[in-house]
Amino acid sequence: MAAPIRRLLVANRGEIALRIIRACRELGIESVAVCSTADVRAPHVRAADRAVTIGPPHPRDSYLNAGAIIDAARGTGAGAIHPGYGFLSEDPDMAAACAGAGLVWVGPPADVIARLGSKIEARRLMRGAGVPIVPGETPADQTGVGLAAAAERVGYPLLLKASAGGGGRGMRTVRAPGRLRQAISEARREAESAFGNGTLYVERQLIRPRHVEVQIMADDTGRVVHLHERDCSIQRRHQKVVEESPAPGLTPAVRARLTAAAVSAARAAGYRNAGTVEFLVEGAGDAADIAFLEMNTRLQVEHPVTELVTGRDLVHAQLAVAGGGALPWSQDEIAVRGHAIECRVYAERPAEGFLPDAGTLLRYREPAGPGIRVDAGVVEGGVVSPAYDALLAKLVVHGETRGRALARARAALARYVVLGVRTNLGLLSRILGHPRVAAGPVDTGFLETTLDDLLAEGGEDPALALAAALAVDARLSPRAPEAGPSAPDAVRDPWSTLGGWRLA
Amino acid sequence: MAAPIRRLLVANRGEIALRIIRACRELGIESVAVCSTADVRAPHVRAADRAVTIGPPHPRDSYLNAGAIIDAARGTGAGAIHPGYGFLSEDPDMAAACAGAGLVWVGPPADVIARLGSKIEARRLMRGAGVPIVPGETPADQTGVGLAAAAERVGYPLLLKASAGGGGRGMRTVRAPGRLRQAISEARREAESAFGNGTLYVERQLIRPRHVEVQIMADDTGRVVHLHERDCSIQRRHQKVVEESPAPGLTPAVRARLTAAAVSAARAAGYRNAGTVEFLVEGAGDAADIAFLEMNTRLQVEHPVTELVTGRDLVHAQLAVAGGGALPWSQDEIAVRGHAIECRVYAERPAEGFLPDAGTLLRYREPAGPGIRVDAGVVEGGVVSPAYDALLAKLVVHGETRGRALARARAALARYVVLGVRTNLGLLSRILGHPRVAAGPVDTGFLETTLDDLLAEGGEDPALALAAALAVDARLSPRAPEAGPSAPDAVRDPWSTLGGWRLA
Amino acid sequence: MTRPRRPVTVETIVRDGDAASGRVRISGIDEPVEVERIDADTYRVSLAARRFEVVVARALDVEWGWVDGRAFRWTRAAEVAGGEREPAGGTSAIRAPMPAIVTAVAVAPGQAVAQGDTLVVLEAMKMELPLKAPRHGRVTAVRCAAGDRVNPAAPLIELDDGETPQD
Amino acid sequence: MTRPRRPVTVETIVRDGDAASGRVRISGIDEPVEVERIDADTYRVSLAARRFEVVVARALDVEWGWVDGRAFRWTRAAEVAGGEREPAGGTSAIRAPMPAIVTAVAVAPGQAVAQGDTLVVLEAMKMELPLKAPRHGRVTAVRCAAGDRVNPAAPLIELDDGETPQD
Repeated sequence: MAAPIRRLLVANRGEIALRIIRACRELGIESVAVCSTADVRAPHVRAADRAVTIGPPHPRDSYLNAGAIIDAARGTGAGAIHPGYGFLSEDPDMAAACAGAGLVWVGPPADVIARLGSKIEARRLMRGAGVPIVPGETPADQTGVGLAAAAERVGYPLLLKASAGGGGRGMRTVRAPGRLRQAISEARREAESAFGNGTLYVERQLIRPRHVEVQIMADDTGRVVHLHERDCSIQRRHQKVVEESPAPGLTPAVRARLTAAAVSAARAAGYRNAGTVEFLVEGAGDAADIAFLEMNTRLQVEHPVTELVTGRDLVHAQLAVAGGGALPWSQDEIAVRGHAIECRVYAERPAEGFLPDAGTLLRYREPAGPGIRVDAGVVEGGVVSPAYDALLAKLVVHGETRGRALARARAALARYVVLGVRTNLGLLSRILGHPRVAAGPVDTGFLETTLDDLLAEGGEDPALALAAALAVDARLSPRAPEAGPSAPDAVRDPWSTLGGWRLA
Repeated sequence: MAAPIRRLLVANRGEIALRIIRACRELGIESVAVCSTADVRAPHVRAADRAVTIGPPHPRDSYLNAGAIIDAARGTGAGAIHPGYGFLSEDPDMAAACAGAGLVWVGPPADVIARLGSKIEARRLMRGAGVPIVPGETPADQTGVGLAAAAERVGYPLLLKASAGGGGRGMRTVRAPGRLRQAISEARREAESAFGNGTLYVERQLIRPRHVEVQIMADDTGRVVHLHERDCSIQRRHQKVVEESPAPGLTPAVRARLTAAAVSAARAAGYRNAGTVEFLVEGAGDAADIAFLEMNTRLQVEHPVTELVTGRDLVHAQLAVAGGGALPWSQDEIAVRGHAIECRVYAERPAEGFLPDAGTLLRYREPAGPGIRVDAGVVEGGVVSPAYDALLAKLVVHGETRGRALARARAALARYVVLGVRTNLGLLSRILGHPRVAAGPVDTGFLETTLDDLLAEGGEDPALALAAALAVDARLSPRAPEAGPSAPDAVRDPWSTLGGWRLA
Repeated sequence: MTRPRRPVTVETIVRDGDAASGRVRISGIDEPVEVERIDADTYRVSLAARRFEVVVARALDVEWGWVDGRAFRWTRAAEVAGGEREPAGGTSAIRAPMPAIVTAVAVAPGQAVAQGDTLVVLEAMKMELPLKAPRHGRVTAVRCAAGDRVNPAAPLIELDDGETPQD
Repeated sequence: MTRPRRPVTVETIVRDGDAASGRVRISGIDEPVEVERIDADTYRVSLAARRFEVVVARALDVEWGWVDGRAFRWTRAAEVAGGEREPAGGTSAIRAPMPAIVTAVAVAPGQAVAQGDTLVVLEAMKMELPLKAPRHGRVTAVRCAAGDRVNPAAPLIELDDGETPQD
C-alpha cells in the first residue's frame, strides 16, 4: 500500500513544474526540481526546495533521460515522481522503471499507459466497454466489392486507411461511392509500399466535429469520478489554443452520454489517478453523435478550466491518490459553476507560420484580479529558450456566464504585457472576439479556416501602432531638446525617426 | 426608471477603483476616473478610459469634494457614480446630490444611507424588524434602584453608556452587581460633563464575540438575496486584517438565523444595491447569540471572499441593479463552495505601532496561480503616498477546505515581494500560522491579545535575515575581486560590511 | 471615441525632452498628439480623443512597444534608412521597411531631389508611410509603381550619391 | 533541514565578483555559505543545507533584502559605524545598530584597541552580532553591561580618536 508522499520529484519544467511545486508547498510536501544545464536559473528550479541538474539542454539528454531522473529521485530521497505533461508523462517504460525503483508514479500503472497508448488496443478496449468509437471496420473481404459493402455500412464521407500503419500514408478521403474504386487502388498501392501490407480499414469521416473531453479521476480502490467536460475545438494543427468548460451548446443528454462513456472507459482500462477521455462530437441537439478518440494518461495542459468550474484542485487530488489516499470527492460533490476559458500564451509568430520565438523577456507583466488565474513558467528577465515548448503561460478566467468569461479574458489579454519575444496574445484576443466563438460552439476546423482573416485583422487599428511608434520614438530621441540643435520645431514623423528601424 | 449604465464615474482610488474600472471594461461600460493632483499617474487613472483631476492631494479637497466629483461626471457625460468604499460612499448628502444632478448612484438611496448611518435609528429599525440587537435599555427610572433592575434584566458583564453621547465618554464596564453603584456615579458624572445629560443606557457586554457579517444584495423591485456570511474577527483596533468565508465553526442553525436576520434587516430598511449587515456572535453551538451591530451601505473591502466562495461578481451585480436591472440570481442559485480567505496587505510598520509607511515600490511582485487572486492598487515603481489609506492590495485565496485555503494563503504570502515600503506581509503569515487560527474561529480580541507574541516571532528564523544580509552585502561590494586589493581571502562578515548600514 | 480605420499620416512632431507633441492626420482630420513619459519604460500617448499607455523595451537591435495587448517590434535595418551605410559615391536604394502597398510614386528617373523630399508613399497596417530622401541626389531608377505589393527590403527607388556632381 | 534557533556568528566570507562563499557558525557547527547572483536584483544564498532566494533593492539611503516573504531593511546610519563622520581628534561612540541585548562586553575603560577588535557582542533577532572597533584607539567609557537591553543608536562604548598620541 502506498504511503502519503513526503518528498516529490517533479520531472518537468515550465509552468506545469511550477504549478506542481506550489501544490507541494501547500500540502507540506518537499519538492525536488530537475533541470537541464540551460535551466539552472529557471523559475521551477528557483521555486523548488531542492534541484538536481540532470543533463544538457536537449530534452533527450535531460527531461527525457529516465535514468538520470530516477537517479535524481534516489539521490535526493524523493519517494515519488510527478511527470507533468509531455516529456516522459505517457511513457510506460518510465512508469515501470519508477515502480521498479520503488518510487511512486503520480499517474496510472505502466500497463494501463501502454494499453491506452496503443490506438488499436484502446479502440478494442473501448468497443468492449460499450464506449462509442468512430464507426469503422476492416472487412475480411478486401476486394472492391467487400470494401464497397463495408463503406455502405460505415457511411460516407469516409476515410480509407492502411490497417497496418499511420501517419497519413495509405489514407484517402472518399466523399461519395463513385470515388471509392479509384481511392481503393491508390490507398492500397501506398499501403503496400509503405507498410508491405495492403489491407485497408474503412472509417467514417466526421463532419465538422467538435473536440470534447472528459476529465476523470480514479483511486487505488478503482473508484472513478468524472469532473465534467472541456471543449477544446479551437485548435491549430491538432494543437489546442483555447479551451473552455463547460462545452457550449451541449444538451444535458449528450453531456450525460459523454461523462458516462468516460467513466466506463476509465473502469474498463483499470484506470488510476487523473486522466482525460477525448471524444469527437458530431451534430447538434440530443441526436449529436459522440465517438471515442483517445485517452490521455496524465494531467492535461488545460486542467485549470476544470478546476475553476468545479472548485477542485486536480494536482492536490493526484498527490493524495498517488499516496494511497481515497478520492477526495464523491461524484455528487463535483458540480460545474459558471464558465472558464483558458488561453495558451505561446512565444511564437502567428503571422509567420507560427514559428516559435525565443529571447529574453524584457517586460513581463501578468494581468490579475477577479476571476483571473495565470499559470506561468516564466518571469521578467528570464530567457525563453528555443530548446523547449514555446508555452509561456496559461491565462485562465472564470465568469458567471460564458459571455462574461469571454469579456473577462479579452480584457485580461489586453493588459498582458510581454516584450522581448513575440507572442500570440493579439491572435488570442481576436479569436475570442470572433462572432462564431461569441455565438457558441465551433468545430475543430474553425481556427484553420478563419486564421487568415484573424491575422489580417491584426492591423485593423492603426492608432495602436502609431501610439507605440510615438513612444518608442520619444525614447530613442535625445532626452533634452538642447541635445540636438534641430529638435524644437523640427518637422518629424515617427516613421522617419524610426527610419533606421523596421517594424517587424 | 433607471437605464443601463453606459459611462460610469468611479469616485475612488487605489485597488477598489481599479477593480470597478476593470468590471466596467468587462461589461462594455466606459469608465471615468477622478484623481487628486498627487494621483495623476496612479494605476486607476491609467486604467480608466478617461480621467479628471479634481483637486489637491488632501482628500477633503479631492476625493471628498462632492461638488468637484459631480462636476466631473457632468463634464464627461457619465450617467452614474460608483463610490467604492470609504470617502463619500456612506455620505447621504452625496447620494442625494447625485440624484439631484440626475446621476445614478451605485448604492442605496440617500434616505436609506442616512437611516442606517445613525446607530440609534438603525437599532430602532432592527428592533422593529425583529432582528436581534445587543440587549440593552434606557430605564425610565434612572435612580440606582432603577438602573440596578435594568442591569439585572440585561445581564452581567455590562456596559453603562451615556445615552446622549458616544466616543467612550461616560462609558464603564461593570463585571458584577457589586461594582454597579460606583460605576453609575462615575459614568453619570462624565456623561453630564461631556453631554450635559446624565441619562444612562445599560447594554450587555458580549464575551469574546466574533464579528460575522452577511452580504446582501437588493434590486429596485425590493427583492433581497443574501450571499452568505464572512467572518472578520481578526481585527486590530476595529480595523479588519484577515477575513474569510464561510465563518468557521458556525452551526447551520446559527448561520440560518444570521442570513434570515440580514435579509429582514435589508427589507426593513427598504434597502437597494449591495450592503452588509454586521453582527456580533457570542457563544458556540446552536445556542450562540447573534446581535446586530451595524449595516454598511456600500461594497465592503472584503467582498472578494464572498465572490470566491459563491462564484458571483458583486460589482457586476451592483452595476446591473443600479442600471435598473433585476437581481441576476435567485436565492437558491447562491451557494458556498470551498473556503476563501482575504489578507489585507498594508504599507505599515507592525513592530512600530503599525505606523503607516510610504515610499516608492522598488520591487513589487504579486503571487499568482491556482486559487490566488490579488486585487491591487499599486504597481512596481509607483509611489505609496502618506496622504491616503495604506492598503496596497488584497491577497485573496480559495481552497477546497479552510485548511487548504490557509496553506495556500501562507504559501502565496511567502512569494509576495514588496520592497521600498514596509508591510505587514510577515505578520499576516504569522497570523495565519497561529494555532488558534488554524484550529478555527477566534474572537475579535484575538489579534490584540496575541500581537506581542506574533511580533516577537518575527525574528524566529535568523537564517532569513542572514541570507538577506549576505545578498545585500554581495551587491554593496565591488563587483570584481580586482576592484579592491584586499577582497580575496579577506576575513569579512556581512554585519560589519553592512557596518555603515543599520537593520531597521 | 474615433476608431480610425483609414490611413493615418503623421504630420509634425515637436519634441521637448521626454515629452513630445504634434499633429497627426487621421481620416483627413488633423488631430493633436501628445507623448508623455510616465515612468522609466511607460509612456502615455494621447492621440485624437484616445489615450494609450505604451510600455517600451529595448534589446540590442530591437525596440519594442506594447499598447493595449498588442506588441510592436522594430529592428535595426540599416538598408531601410536609404543606404546611409553604403559607400559614399555610389548609388543607394530606398527600400520598403515592411510589407506594404505602394500608393504613390512621387519621383521619376533623372529627377533631382532634396533631402526630406517624399519619394514614394506606402500603405502598411492601414497607415500611410511616406519614404523620404535621406539626402540630396538624383533618382537613377524607379523600381515600383502605384498598386505594387512590396516585401520588406525590396528596393523601390535608386538614388545616386548626393556628393556626385550633377553633370 | 536545520532550523537554527540559536545565535549565529558569521565567520569568513570570501568574495569573488558577484559571488561569494565562506563559512558561518550556526548552533556551534561550521556551515558553508554561498552567494550567487541570479539576475540584476536576485541572489541565491545557500546557507548550510538551505537555499534562499533573495531579492534586493536600493533607495537613496536604504538597502532592502527580501527573502521568503520577509523584507529586511538597512538604513545608512553614520553613527553606527563608530563615528567615522565625527570630527577627527574627538571621541566617538560605538552605538547599537538595532534593538538588542548585550551578551558580552570585551573591553574595559582605558584599554587600547586595534581596528577590528571586538568591543561588545549583541544579540538581536536571535543572531549574535559583534561590534568591532572602527579604528585603533583607546576606550574612554563603557556605557553598557552584559544583559542590558539597548535601543537603536544607544552609545555603548566611547573610543578616543586613534590619531591622538597615547600619552
